[in-house]
Amino acid sequence: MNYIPHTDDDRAAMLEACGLESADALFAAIPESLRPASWNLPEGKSEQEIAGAFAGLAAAGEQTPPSFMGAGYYDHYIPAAVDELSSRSEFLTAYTPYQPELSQGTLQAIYEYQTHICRLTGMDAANASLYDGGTALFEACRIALRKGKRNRIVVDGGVHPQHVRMVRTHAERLGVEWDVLPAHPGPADREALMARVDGDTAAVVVQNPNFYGAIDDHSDIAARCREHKVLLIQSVNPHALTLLKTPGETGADIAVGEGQGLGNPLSFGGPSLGFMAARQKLVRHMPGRLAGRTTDRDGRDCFVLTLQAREQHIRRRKATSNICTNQAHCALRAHLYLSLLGREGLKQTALLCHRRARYAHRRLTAIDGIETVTPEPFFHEFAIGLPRDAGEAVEALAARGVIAGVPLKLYDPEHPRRLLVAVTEKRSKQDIDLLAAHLEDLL
Amino acid sequence: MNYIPHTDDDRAAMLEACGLESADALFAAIPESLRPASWNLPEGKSEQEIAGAFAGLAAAGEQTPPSFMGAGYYDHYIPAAVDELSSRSEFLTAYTPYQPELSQGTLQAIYEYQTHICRLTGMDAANASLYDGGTALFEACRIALRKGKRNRIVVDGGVHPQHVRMVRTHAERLGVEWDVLPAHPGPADREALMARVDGDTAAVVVQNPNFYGAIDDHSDIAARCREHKVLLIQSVNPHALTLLKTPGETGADIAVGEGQGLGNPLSFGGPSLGFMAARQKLVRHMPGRLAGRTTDRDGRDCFVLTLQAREQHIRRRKATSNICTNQAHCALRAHLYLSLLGREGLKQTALLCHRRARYAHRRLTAIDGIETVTPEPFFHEFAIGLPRDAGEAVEALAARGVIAGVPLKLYDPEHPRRLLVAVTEKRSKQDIDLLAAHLEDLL
Amino acid sequence: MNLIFDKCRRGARGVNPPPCDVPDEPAIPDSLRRAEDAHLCELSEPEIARHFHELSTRNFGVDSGFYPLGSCTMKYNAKVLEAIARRPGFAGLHPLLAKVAGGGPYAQGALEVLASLEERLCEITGMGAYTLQPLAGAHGELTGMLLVAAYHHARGDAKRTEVLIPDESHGTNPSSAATAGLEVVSIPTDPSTGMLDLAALKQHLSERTAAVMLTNPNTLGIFHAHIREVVACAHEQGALVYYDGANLNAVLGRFRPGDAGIDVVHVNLHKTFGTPHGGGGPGAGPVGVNGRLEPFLPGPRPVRCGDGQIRLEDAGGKSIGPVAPFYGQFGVCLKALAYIELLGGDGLRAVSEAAVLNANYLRQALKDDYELPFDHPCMHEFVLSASRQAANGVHATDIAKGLIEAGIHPPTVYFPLIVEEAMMFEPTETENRPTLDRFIDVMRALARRAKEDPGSLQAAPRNTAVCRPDETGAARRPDLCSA
Amino acid sequence: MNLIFDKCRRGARGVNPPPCDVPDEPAIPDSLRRAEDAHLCELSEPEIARHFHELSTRNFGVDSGFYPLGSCTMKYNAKVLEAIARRPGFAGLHPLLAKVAGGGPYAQGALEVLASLEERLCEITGMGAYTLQPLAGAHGELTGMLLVAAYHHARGDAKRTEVLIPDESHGTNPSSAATAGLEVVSIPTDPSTGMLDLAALKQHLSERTAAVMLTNPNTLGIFHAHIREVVACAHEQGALVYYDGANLNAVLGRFRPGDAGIDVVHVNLHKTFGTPHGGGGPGAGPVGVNGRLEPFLPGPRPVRCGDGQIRLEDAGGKSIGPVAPFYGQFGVCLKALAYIELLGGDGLRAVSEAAVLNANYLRQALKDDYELPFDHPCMHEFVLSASRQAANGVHATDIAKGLIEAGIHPPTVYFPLIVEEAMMFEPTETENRPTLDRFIDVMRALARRAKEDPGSLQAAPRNTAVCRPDETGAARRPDLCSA
Repeated sequence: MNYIPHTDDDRAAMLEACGLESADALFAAIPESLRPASWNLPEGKSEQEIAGAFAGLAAAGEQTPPSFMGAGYYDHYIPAAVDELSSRSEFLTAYTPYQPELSQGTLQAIYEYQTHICRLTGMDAANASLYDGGTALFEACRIALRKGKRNRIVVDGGVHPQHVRMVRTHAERLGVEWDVLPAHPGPADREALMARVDGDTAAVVVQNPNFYGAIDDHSDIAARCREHKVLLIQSVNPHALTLLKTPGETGADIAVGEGQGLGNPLSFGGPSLGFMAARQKLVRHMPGRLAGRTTDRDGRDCFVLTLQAREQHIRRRKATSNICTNQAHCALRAHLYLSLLGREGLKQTALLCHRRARYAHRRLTAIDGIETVTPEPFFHEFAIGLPRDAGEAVEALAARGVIAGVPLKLYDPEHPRRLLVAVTEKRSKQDIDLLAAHLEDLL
Repeated sequence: MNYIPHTDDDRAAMLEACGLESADALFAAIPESLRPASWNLPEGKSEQEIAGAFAGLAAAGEQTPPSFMGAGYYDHYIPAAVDELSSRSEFLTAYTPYQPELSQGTLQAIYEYQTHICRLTGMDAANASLYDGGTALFEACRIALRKGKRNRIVVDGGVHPQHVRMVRTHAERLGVEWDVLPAHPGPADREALMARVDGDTAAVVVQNPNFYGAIDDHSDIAARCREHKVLLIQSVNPHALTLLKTPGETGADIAVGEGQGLGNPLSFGGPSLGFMAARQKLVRHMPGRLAGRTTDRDGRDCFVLTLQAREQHIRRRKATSNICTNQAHCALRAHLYLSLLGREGLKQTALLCHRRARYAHRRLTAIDGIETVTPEPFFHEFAIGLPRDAGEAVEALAARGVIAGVPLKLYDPEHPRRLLVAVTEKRSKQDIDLLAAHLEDLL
Repeated sequence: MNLIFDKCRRGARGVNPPPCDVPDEPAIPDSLRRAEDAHLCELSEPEIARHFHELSTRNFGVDSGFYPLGSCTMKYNAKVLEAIARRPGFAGLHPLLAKVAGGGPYAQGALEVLASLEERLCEITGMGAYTLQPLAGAHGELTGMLLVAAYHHARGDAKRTEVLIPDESHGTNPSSAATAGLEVVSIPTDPSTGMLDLAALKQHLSERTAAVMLTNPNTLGIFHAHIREVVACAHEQGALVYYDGANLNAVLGRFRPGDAGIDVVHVNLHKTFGTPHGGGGPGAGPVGVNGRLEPFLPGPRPVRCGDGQIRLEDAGGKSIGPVAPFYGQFGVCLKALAYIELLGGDGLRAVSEAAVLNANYLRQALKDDYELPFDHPCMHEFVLSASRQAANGVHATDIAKGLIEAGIHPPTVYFPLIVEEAMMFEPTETENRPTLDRFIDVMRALARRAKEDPGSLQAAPRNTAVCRPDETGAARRPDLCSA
Repeated sequence: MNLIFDKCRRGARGVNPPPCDVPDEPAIPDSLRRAEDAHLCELSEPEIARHFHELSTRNFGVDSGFYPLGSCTMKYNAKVLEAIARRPGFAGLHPLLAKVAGGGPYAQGALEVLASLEERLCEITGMGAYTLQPLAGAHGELTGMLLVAAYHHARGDAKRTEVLIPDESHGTNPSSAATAGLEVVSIPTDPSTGMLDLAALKQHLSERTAAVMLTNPNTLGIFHAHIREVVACAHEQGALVYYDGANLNAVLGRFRPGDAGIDVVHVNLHKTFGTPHGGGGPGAGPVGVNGRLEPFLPGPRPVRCGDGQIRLEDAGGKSIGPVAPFYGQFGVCLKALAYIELLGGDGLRAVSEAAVLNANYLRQALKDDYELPFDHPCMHEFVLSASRQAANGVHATDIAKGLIEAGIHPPTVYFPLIVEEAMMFEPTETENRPTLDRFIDVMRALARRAKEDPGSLQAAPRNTAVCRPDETGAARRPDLCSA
């Protein structure tokens, strides 16, 4: 049998040592009446057969043409060293670092990851990761609900619609009063938002760049929130953070976001990486693991999981969160990615994405009938309005060898002609020219 | 610059410490007149660009249809654990294990590899690897030349023709009298061989299975060689060794062969793996590295490179061989492969190849006009005669989606219609049926 | 060792992006820009490789040695699974390709993976339908609780807000119920059997009960033989039963929660199906339900069509809504499916058999040296108590540190909470007999040392890079980020 | 640790092949079968993974730490090169595909790699043509000697059988010449300059001289500034000049052997172009020649055709014949080409600059504590002598073991042979200044310890799994295979 080391002799000797006559006796505690009603599974296969079968399943995906899909999940180049170093079995096959003596590698890497996230966001403290950007936003809202004893949450219309849906699923039974502003592509609707910040509001949620790629400065909203003791939660893009005013500078209380683009492959949407960073005052309200620096008995610097008293294995139902297993390996990859690209490399990557996106925007909006939807300045993604259904356009262009972007009707059926176009450093000028040529030809 | 850690500050400080004014001063020893006449190389590129460019070069190869090419280089399945474990950087980026305290991993692995090769071949001692099967055969011939003070070497007509060519290239200036028998697909020509074994003969070289796939028992030749103090060198296939009479049982003095099929990818013909095993009496004549077991100062079992007095860094021009860097990492992969498949797995793999080859042979020779060339018994490869040029047939079938085998005119222009067909465990019954159907259709 | 940030030198460069090939200049007004560059790492690739290499040598994984961490199922992670997940046809796939016409063909293989895994999980657990969205075990629990609440709510039975949970359960169970907005009632364990106290359960069941939530075998490694009665009682009272699949590795092909009438199940793919734990994730916690809960599942879900194609079907109006951005932890699901296909039905049964055999073999060998709070044959794990050793000043944590000194990862300690000085061992099926025998020798030697030289154990481990970090200090003055 | 064979248990299974899907039975008569199964390993995959994992922890690679092994150029091996070489379109390619009509298209990418590498190597070394066949550095030397011999032979100048080789050269130089059937004459080094003694060379040059074979910079790290004179003298006498490219990392973009009139060159791809050494191979030793030797090169060689395709051209009648089964160490060639393209012309120049800077920085810092036999600025490596320490009973090997104790790989010791107690250091360009500074501190501390506590160095290393194996015993009673 695959991966089971026992020989027949081993098995017999061990059963004997246990005083058992047969392997079935091991399951004597399970009443006969509970034996499986069915067990229709195929026979086991050889590694060669399985590797071949899955290579077959992957084959179609390997033919995917150049793609301008984004919407929160981005096709960034992953340096080979990320794969190579993160897949060392000491990292990959370890458990949550409960025993610090055997886990300094994971623990120090998490601490360094937390530091990287703090430096990107300009915040004081970050946790070891959450599942994804959406669950990170949910956990941020919970902090606000718990902290403020208020139950209204105001969400700007530029926040990722799937994140909003996820948060609402998770919070369904928590008695939250949601005030979600209508979707809109440009900067946050100041008037509407400001009007909603008052003493009953637990939090305001904004996103920068927003779902449509637009860049904003939420400092004014932060000031208003501070005035009313409302928490400002800002969802951010990690690449954009190398260029934009940080949540720290903006005055946000909690920064969250989707970190997949930091060295984690798209992988059909998972695993991805939720990150969270917050002001010092909120540290003890943060969910999830936290690695902290301390000293050992001999005075050596070392790292441990800390503030575990917040967690479910101690506090059970009173824990700040039920999150336990998180995305540690994705965080390790993100830390590797951030280290390898570094201060200059990440910024240059962000700038390249931005410049190519501007070029793409100029090329596409020059085509007759295409309208600007996301106003400048945007980061590396923008929405445009086509003269026809965007889903049909994407389908027609896929047949010609380019995935034009995300039809926004997937999120907002009221705008069937809108297309969201993301440009990463992997999409060359040539790819963009190809997209423009095909789109022009099609329309 | 890629992979150079120095900052401008580092560089300046280090130059200063060296008492130098500029980096150019580092090269003051090179006269101006010797500066390069040209240096037309492109600018450096980013990892992303290079990874993309080479992915482009690899793309064509990824479309290769199922192939029945062999001729000494075989497409066996490589378990994922071979790649994963052998690519740990402690193995991959180490040098030859000169410092045993830092190299026990490599040294023990070589010792275990040597043991595996001895057990496969039934010989007493094996070396740490040679470049490939052809150079291994050359080194085996040199042992015979050195040992016997005779200069005639008789080569059976079933020995891999490229190996024969390589040996003759290498030995061009060594005054060897070559007696190479005409190519023939079946068992060795006893009469011709026996007649050539006499007191002037240094060695007889045979191959099993031979180049055409045929299986033989060379015991009678070995007996005759022993009588005349002639060394019998047998070239063997490692998978076949799990089934066939071993060189040890046959009475050969030296066993050599190409070990690529043991967990090393085809890789367009290199790196491959030459293995060599010999009788105890020949140990001190063996070329290349040898790992030996010994004890350390505290009495612990450990491993070292041994019998280095034979080697070129000590003996210089009097060394047994000039081989220094060998194929250590390929040998590590072979050892991993042998360990993972193990006693039963390797034998079952060999049997599967053999049975599928028999099936293929039956299917193909049932086609009108196709003749048997390699007689039974064969191992996993056989030659057949087509009613037309085999090269043209391979070309026509490639267009239909199968690589039918190796046209033997590449080695023997006198037989343009012969096709050599190899069947590994990666070629399913379905692949074989496809080959048969296309070939029948074509002829 | 130094932090990576302490090694940085201003201006050192790692991996660079390609040069810019478009004419457009950046157009972000200064007012929207950050004041100064983020102080990210500044090192070359060789330096970074050394740093992470060194970090890895300060970590212990399953390939490093025996890792009998109870309730975590630290089995061998087959290398081929990683090779499969790395394939660009899976790793490079944008999730929205499956949602656009024209992009779908590229995603068919990935959708086949999702559909097949759902089918396999249904068969393995006897449930009717699955959502693969939950992103970890605890997230599965939370999703399950949301399903339970939605079910009662849809029936107009909104007063059902209590979840009954055994006191030996994982902490995530009550925490997940609370996160979902439900109230937790703790049910005691019968001290004579180590099973849920049925009488106590009955006493707490009421028209306020939304669900009973249990793990079987439980965290003591004991199988609730009366599970049908538990289910019957709950159902009789209108409550649902939730099965935490954390310990599924014990019962593959021997027991299916669906057959016992369980309503909701979550499965930890990373525990049972051989995917690596990654130092704390990603895991995956698919949730299976029977027919009456299926309408409440999150969407979209893959559906096989008549033409052999698979398409995504959006959830209906009763759905609780999405709990993940897309289809769950696809990469983990992929590895789990490949594992299931590799082992097949017989192989999965053999897994449980060997896992249970290994646990009983250890339990049998160690019960003379350590206190065994529940002396029944166990399933895939068992709990010992260091209470005898504690009398001599050697606590469970000291035994753990002694194991570290011997190159073995410790068991889970101080859990379950209902056992004093608890040590919870789960050897898994991928450990061989010589490893178990050596472990037994080490554990016996530690028991002797606890008697004869307790101080030396309190000082353990003496051969590691760090020893007994100051956890109290770490929590009192949290240092979570390097300045 | 135990041998893998000592861990085996009869009947344990690892990876299995697929089941048989064809009706045919084996047909090998018993008389041709082996008497009993080969006693190969019998273990499961998890056990094998642990074994090789543990072996790896007992090894030291470039990622583990500083590895200044002189003459070996242990630079960082970029991870992307491995990822490229693993691509199935390269790794899975059968070499004969390039030789059959219809199979060629699948091999075009691989042929492009070969053609491009030849072109790049020509430009980098200033030579006219290359063969990529030689399978290692020493194999390149042998190939070069065969070319030299064939050249003279073809001109009817068969009496030229002597090769003049400096006494500081690598042992492979004389050994390769001897393997090719040539005679070796050793030429002394000028003790005042560390360069080849030109007068001695002239004295030995004669009508019997086939070639002069030298390394530049030489193994002392000193550049033969008079190389044009050497070449002129040799050519005047009708001899050829062979350039051993082992130390090419020192002079990229600063000196090209072809410009100095060199006739034959070999390049160690694994040293200069960043491919990993693999614990002793595979390497690759392409050989470059000028026009007059090109007709003698092995074949086939890739040729660019008018249609943009590349085809293989067989060698002509003057060729020495093949030295490899196909086109050389393709996988190594592939990585070397990718490395060259990554760095580009400026990058390669920067490599040599940093390599030489690093060597001089160390040399400068260490010359007060250790004897410096040749006190000139060095190129990419330099030689110190432990002769002062030897007076106190601490030899080069003891310094080496002291470095091991400090976590640093030792230099090459006792080579070159012309320097007593030689220690040969090559830091390479991928080491940063902090690493070099720490190394300097350690070396200085070792020099102090050699004075103050020589015994402790003779006992080093005290912190490794093994210490000073009995090499004499190993050679006296060779144990090369486990019974």
